[in-house]
Amino acid sequence: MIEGGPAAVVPFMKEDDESTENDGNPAERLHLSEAMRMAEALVFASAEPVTEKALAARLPDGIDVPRAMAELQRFYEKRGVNLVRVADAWAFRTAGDLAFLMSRDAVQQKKLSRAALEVLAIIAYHQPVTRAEMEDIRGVETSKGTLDLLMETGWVRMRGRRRVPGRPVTYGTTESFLDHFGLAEVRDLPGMEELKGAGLLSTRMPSNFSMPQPPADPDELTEDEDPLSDIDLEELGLLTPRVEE
Amino acid sequence: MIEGGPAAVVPFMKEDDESTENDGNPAERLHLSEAMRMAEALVFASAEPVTEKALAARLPDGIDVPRAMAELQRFYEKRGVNLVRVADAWAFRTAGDLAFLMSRDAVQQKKLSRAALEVLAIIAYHQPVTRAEMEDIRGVETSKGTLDLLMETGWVRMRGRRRVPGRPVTYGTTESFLDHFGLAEVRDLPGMEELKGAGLLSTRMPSNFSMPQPPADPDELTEDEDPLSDIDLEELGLLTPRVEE
Amino acid sequence: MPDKDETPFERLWADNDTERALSEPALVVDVDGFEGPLDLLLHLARNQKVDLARISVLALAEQYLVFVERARHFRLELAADYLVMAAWLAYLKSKLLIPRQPGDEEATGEELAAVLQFRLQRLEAMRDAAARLVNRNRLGRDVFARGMPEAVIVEKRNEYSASLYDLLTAYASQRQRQAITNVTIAKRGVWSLKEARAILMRLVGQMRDWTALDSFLLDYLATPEERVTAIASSFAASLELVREGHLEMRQEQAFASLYMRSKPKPSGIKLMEATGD
Repeated sequence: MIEGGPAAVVPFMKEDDESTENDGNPAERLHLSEAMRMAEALVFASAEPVTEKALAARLPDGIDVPRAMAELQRFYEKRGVNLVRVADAWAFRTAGDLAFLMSRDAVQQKKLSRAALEVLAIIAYHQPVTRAEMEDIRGVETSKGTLDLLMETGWVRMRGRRRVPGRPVTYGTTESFLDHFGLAEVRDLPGMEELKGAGLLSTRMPSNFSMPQPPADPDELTEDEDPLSDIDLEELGLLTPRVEE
Repeated sequence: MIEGGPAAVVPFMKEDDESTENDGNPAERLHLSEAMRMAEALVFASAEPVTEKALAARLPDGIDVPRAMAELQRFYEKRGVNLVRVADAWAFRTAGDLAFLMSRDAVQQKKLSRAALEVLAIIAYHQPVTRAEMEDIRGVETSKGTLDLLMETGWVRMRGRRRVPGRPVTYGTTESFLDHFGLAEVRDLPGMEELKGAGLLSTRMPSNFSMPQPPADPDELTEDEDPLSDIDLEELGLLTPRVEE
Repeated sequence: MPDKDETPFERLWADNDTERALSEPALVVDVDGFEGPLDLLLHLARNQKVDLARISVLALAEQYLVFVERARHFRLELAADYLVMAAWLAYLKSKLLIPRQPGDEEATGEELAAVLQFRLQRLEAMRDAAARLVNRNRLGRDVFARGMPEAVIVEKRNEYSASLYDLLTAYASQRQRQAITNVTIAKRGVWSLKEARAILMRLVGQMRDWTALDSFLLDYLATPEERVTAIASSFAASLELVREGHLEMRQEQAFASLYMRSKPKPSGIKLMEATGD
């Protein structure tokens, strides 16, 4: 319907011309294009991710929302602003490769303590996870303020209770956690699959976990071990007395 | 550089191919495309319209900012969101013809007041609970307005009447309370130890401090409760047809 | 100070390559800098410069015990967690060094060592995961949302918003306000039954086989002045745990080591052994 030059800046129409996809029906395509414009406007207008359910309620009936969003997402892929999925919702976010440009203006965010980050990672990778399990993984009690702080940031929430005796409360991450770290879903956490495969996301030692070969003489050092001398300890700072403040 | 099908979703590149404009130098076009991506991200993320001067300061040297913006504007012309000029600055706005989509969302979400949250929590933990009992727990009287508000949210309901002199009304939570707060059942509310563990409750509570365990089945009346009769409902003004405001 | 909002600890963690500690001999290991005993062990383990799966657990246990000895020599106060770990490692060490006796029901040293290795690997994995997570492009730092949102899409029919966290905070803080707290914290010096109980549960909670833990416990957890109170409290606590069915105890003869284990699920038969006399 639209030819040549100007079409290049109206890509929905453009695709219409070139589309070799199954549903080439022009009326249908136009219908979808219009729905995509609406979805674009709705998501663009909101700073928070907009759920597909909310979109479906506002778009014309009979629109395949996931498909429309996937197409929009593809369209924005290479732009300065990307359409990203956060759980079952969609949001526009500036492109990750432009971080250098954007972070100049970023308000300095409060840093999470190392302990808080560690607890956050444990909750993210092990969810749903109880406090006792976090403690088992870290080998130390989670200090009182840590979970409180993580819940306050809105990244962590109480999910429910484990159906075991004592019914301990379980923790998990929120949608705003996914949004903050640019994840579409928990499965996308970096290294998730490998960790699972290695049995390291188990709260208990998996039976297939390799047992160390008991050395013939446990006192004998293996070839890649050096005896521990006092000098080593000093080097490690283990002999240095702590300075009293 | 990019051909055929995929180019349709990479409009900057697309334009590159088809551009019949004066400066067709590919390197220069690429440079401009990248600058447009940057401008797009900057304007998108800015809390106010961005002046061309501010853009020029952040974009690579030698970029013709007015031209880049004019091209971006043309790109967004037919989309759900338009790039508009406000004095000498640029901003994104929902396309005029889609404004109707936005007006539907004018409902402002209200935050519950602190007092209302407190009363709601007490009802959740201590249900079935009467107004006098709430007062005992909180140490201050609970206003009728707060209870009315909570009833209006649909999270709180009158359950019955306590079999004591005066037959005070007992309050409890509803199914939609559970829905809203993501709980499978009332018993999933964390107990004292868990509140302490999460840092919400001090670990130094007096030894006589206790928290009730919410009932397993909140719908079942306790043995000192009578169901609400029609006469009760009338008395409480709940059978009077609600006047539309 | 160049990195004023970075604690030494964050810096330490930021470049968590295994080389660090050895290439910086001046680094002072400060217990305050560690997130508990497992963290310290992981740090020591990395200094062995081998894959965690190939680490010498015995050497590690020894290093840890040396560390604790040193700390005590300099009268540094170590948190109970560190001492519980020391007691456990001393026990592990003895199991690794003493050949298994025929008829010995206890877990072998190698099995215990494997558990420790697993825990170290798992902790390290979570460490790395946290680092990868925090270095991702983050909203509000590297990527941004629309700066001038035009609408809030309200999806919930309810026009009031409140999160579970809001609700719990409101409840906890008002109940706290109401409960007048004039409780003063007892000074340390005496092991309370509660403390002893918590320590015992941590130490023995996972042990399904008879374990003589009392001696390790006393060696590492009690200063000479505290010995009497520590013995009394942990003994009383262990009896309480036996009564509640969490623990079983056994003693071969008077003054011999006390053996403990967490109680197996079907009870009854084993209790006979616990009598001693």
